[in-house]
Amino acid sequence: MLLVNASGCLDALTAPEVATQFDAFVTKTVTPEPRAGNPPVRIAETDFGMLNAIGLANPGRDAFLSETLPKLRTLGLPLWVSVGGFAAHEYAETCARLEDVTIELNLSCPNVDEAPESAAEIVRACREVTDNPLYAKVSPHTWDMGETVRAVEEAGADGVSMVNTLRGVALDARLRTTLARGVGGYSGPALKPVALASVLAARRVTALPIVAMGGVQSGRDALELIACGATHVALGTVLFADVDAPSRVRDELVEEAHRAGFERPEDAFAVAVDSVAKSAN
Amino acid sequence: MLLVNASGCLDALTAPEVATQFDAFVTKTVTPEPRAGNPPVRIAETDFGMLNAIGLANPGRDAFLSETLPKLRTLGLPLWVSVGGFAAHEYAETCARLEDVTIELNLSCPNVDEAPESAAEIVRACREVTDNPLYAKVSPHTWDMGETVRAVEEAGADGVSMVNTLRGVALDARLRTTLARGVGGYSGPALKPVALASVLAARRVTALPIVAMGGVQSGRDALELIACGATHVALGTVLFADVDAPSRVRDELVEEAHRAGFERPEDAFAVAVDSVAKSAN
Amino acid sequence: MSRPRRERRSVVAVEAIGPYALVRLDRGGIDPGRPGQFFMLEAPGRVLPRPMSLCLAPAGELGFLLDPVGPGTRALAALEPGDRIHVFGPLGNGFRLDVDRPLLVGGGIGVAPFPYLSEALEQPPAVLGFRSEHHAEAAVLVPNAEVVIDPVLVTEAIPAGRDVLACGPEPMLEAVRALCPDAQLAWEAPMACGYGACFGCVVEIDGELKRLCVEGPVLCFS
Amino acid sequence: MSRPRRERRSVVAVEAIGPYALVRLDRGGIDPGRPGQFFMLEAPGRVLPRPMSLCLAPAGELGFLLDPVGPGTRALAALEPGDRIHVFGPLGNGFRLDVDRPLLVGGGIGVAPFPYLSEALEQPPAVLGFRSEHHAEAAVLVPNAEVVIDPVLVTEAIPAGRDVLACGPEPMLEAVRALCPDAQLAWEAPMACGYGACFGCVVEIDGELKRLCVEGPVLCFS
Ligand SMILES: Cc1cc2nc3c(=O)[nH]c(=O)nc-3n(C[C@H](O)[C@H](O)[C@H](O)COP(=O)(O)OP(=O)(O)OC[C@H]3O[C@@H](n4cnc5c(N)ncnc54)[C@H](O)[C@@H]3O)c2cc1C
Ligand SMILES: Cc1cc2nc3c(=O)[nH]c(=O)nc-3n(C[C@H](O)[C@H](O)[C@H](O)COP(=O)(O)OP(=O)(O)OC[C@H]3O[C@@H](n4cnc5c(N)ncnc54)[C@H](O)[C@@H]3O)c2cc1C
Ligand SMILES: Cc1cc2nc3c(=O)[nH]c(=O)nc-3n(C[C@H](O)[C@H](O)[C@H](O)COP(=O)(O)O)c2cc1C
Ligand SMILES: Cc1cc2nc3c(=O)[nH]c(=O)nc-3n(C[C@H](O)[C@H](O)[C@H](O)COP(=O)(O)O)c2cc1C
Ligand code: FES
Ligand code: FES
Repeated sequence: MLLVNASGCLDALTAPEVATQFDAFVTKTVTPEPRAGNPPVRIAETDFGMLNAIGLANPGRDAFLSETLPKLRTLGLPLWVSVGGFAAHEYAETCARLEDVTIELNLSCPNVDEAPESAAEIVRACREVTDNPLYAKVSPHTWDMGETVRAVEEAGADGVSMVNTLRGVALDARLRTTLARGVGGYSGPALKPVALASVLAARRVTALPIVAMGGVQSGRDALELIACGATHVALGTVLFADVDAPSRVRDELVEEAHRAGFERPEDAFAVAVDSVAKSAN
Repeated sequence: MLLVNASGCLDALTAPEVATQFDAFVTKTVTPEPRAGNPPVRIAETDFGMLNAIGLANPGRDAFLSETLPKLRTLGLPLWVSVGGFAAHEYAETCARLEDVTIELNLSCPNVDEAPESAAEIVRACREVTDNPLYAKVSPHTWDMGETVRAVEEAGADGVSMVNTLRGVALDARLRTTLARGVGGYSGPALKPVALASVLAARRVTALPIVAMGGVQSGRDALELIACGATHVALGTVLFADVDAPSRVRDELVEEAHRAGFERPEDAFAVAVDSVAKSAN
Repeated sequence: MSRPRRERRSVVAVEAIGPYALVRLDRGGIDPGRPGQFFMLEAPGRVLPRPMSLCLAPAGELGFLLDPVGPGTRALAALEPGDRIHVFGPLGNGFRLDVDRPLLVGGGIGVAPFPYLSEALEQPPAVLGFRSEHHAEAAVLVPNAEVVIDPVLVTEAIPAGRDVLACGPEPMLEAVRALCPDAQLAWEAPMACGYGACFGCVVEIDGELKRLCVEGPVLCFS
Repeated sequence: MSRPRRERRSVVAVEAIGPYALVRLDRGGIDPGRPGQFFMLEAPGRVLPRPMSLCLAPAGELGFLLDPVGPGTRALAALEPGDRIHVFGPLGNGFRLDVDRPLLVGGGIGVAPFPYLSEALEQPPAVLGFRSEHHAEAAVLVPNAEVVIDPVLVTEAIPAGRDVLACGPEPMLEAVRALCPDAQLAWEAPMACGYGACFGCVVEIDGELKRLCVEGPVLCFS
């Protein structure tokens, strides 16, 4: 079980003492060209979560490879690079230039207008050009998560990351959208039941590793994701409120596993999937 | 602006004094055959919402038409009949037998396993057999809400109902799914930002009436949906906690409109849509 | 039958009785209903209210005995005098009181409706089972009670020829039902609304899934 | 520079000052940092913490002056002595103190960092603008302050030849910047993390969108 950060929720170069609490560092999504991102206001709190419309702000592939990546290597952590783009060949071009990293394909950013090609097409194009471990990060905005996961597996993904944010809106006192862009990605505690359902649906159709995320605040939340079939767990929004979250969640995970009757957190792997299989008729 | 109940969240025959606070009564989804629904446990609370896996329990089309509908007529309220099925022709057969009601096609129940045909196919089949007002109720589990709404409009829908529940899971102390069925529909306060985003996305592509729902607890919540482009508002989960919610929300709606600087709630129609159009660049 | 009302009522007192909490609310315009009926209590900070049987109905008050087992019941047990919560009821069907030789049979927090029921039936005998001496402290609320502690079962202490009115955990109710087929049994099920709106609380009754909040919670199968 | 720490600290007192609340926490192992730096305060019941400038740093304490404008600041203003919240800081870049003829210029809740800044600069003169006499009560916290009330603007009261250190609403900062191009200005932006993790707080600096929590909040454009 690896504990990692969720893409876009930590800058390891600005906060190395937070990053090194994790088992691996996941970068913010890198696109072919540099992107300034969306104009502010980019974030808004809601009652049970938050919205972000950062808009994939990043230095672009070239600067990432020549400047950011070498600096990240000095942290001594395994690196996961989140790769984005607007066409399958764009994703593939970045993947072809990455070595010694795990790749997470961001197939599901809610904060850019262009619709990417289908998840499977992108995975297939990337698989052709890289032997690095390849994770497909999917959105909960799909009618049939099982089908989505089967498609990316068939296309050659080595694992699945789930879930990205839902689309959300918040309004200010005068009923204007708080975010300049209007719509943003909805993350945090409110997302947890959706993340659990997504992982459970994925685990029913695949044996691939799953990096699970969505609203994890505590060790109990992480354990629930494992019980639904997560192999690894990622922390996003909670990092904004608690820089000690990785260590805390790791400690709580052990306690909570005991409380639920398991010796180690890993022993709870997929037990919720089996509980449905047994009770449904 | 009509205030109605969300389908499946009120039984007007058991609680007429709640139903008559609304401007119209929306029935629980009616399917061709009688359905017992899913085995219990069917509901679970989560921290910011609830899950249900009722499973479209209903007496079936024949008993609904011969027994339930005549009793509902005696309430003196306009009636909306929620129609479900597992194939376009099933929906259409029910629609063909309905008169003097508004029809809401439930295209998005998360609690049955069979995948219905595409939303547009179902709407088209129903449009061919009825002149009654036809609303298409859609799921937030779609990558492109604008496209979904355009498709049902083109197929002949007179309006859109949104949103149905998200898929969610909750686990008990021993990490088994609380619901016997495992996955349920996630409703209540946590859903509000998703509902706002869905309505806003829909209003950008259509001028059709929209019945909006998802996490409405207060007049302010209802006003926010109107500001995102809702024509009508529906109350679901809040009815379980507050049988006086319809009257309360109606009163609060007027106050909140004033507070936000509008004379009447209707004056706030779609103002959030315009605020994005202005600030985005 | 008295119509259910929803009012915001004040907490008069919260008392510990063994591991349980007795929450006393001022009654306002709410009717206490008949023994075995229940109320939906707002649980501060939670989305849904919680079903609770009426335990005691002293003048001007409504008393609820609750077992803090989860977030909702813990929020209720943490109420303080002066706090206000919404109360909705009375709901459902209570016990029939036209019985000749009543015997109350209860287990654990299942004794909750008995103090009010005992009063209505003029203090009939009762057999109450508890997990521990600590839990058994709740027996002080029920007059004429014989107490048994695990591993002794209430079914071992039920005399023949009585009209049994029972409330407790499902295995206990099933055992009582096997022994006394015409007992009145008060069941539980997770409830969202308590008034027939959600179809969440169904249980199998006569081979069909029916709403416990409408048909019950007290059922008699014979 | 002192490293930020995150600790759970106790509320010592909450005092009303005009419409504002002065929240005093016991300091624990947290360094007060330099004037103009800020802390992320846990706002009970909210998902994200709230950025607050340090206002006062008496021995063993950290004092924050806050304007209850929304759910987070209202939750903070409602704290009671003995309550505990997480505090993370000091964060960002404060004011440079190597100035010859300092003048503090502030508006409304923008005076929050001035008591601590004034102490560090040995009580320089200050010009403070407020919306009303009630709001102006906060001026008692800043020594040597000249107070102006709307419709009079602070820019009308800034003498020439001073090194301006300013904090206040954006229109005020823009006006001060036009008048004194090399003023040090403390800006605000909605923040999720406060330590460079979210890229939410960007503002345009030298034509680029940069993180205010990392590059600021005090910026000097000249
Ligand atoms: C008609 C009726 C009357 C009741 N009267 C009382 C009473 O007088 N005093 C009292 O303490 N409790 C009573 N209950 C049970 C009480 O409503 C539940 O314990 C409570 O809703 C649990 O909420 P929670 O958030 O504390 O725990 P949850 O987290 O919801 O549940 C904690 C544990 O209790 C189980 N549980 C939850 N709800 C129910 C339920 N309705 N029935 C059975 N198991 C459940 C869960 O599976 C879990 O194991 C009654 C229930 C019903 C239906
Ligand atoms: C570095 C820094 C230091 C600060 N120091 C203080 C301080 O010492 N005392 C104090 O009272 N406030 C200070 N603020 C502002 C304070 O953080 C916000 O008022 C607070 O986060 C609002 O939270 P809320 O939930 O109460 O209101 P919200 O509902 O979040 O917002 C209420 C209103 O305030 C606006 N708003 C929200 N956040 C900000 C922000 N960061 N900047 C400008 N407008 C905002 C919203 O648009 C809305 O109009 C500071 C902000 C920053 C960035
Ligand atoms: C501020 C912010 C920025 C994000 N940026 C990215 C990103 O660049 N790439 C990506 O794949 N996901 C991004 N995400 C989504 C997260 O990786 C994660 O999937 C989501 O936030 C759910 O987890 P959480 O509830 O723990 O935050 C971002 C989320 C937030 C809150
Ligand atoms: C218990 C329950 C039963 C529901 N049954 C139906 C149904 O039969 N048909 C339907 O279209 N939607 C059904 N829904 C979805 C609601 O109509 C509504 O779309 C959803 O709950 C979101 O609104 P809310 O957050 O206000 O509850 C049901 C929801 C709940 C909670
Ligand atoms: S609890 Fe909702 S129908 Fe019984
Ligand atoms: S507040 Fe998160 S980067 Fe500045």
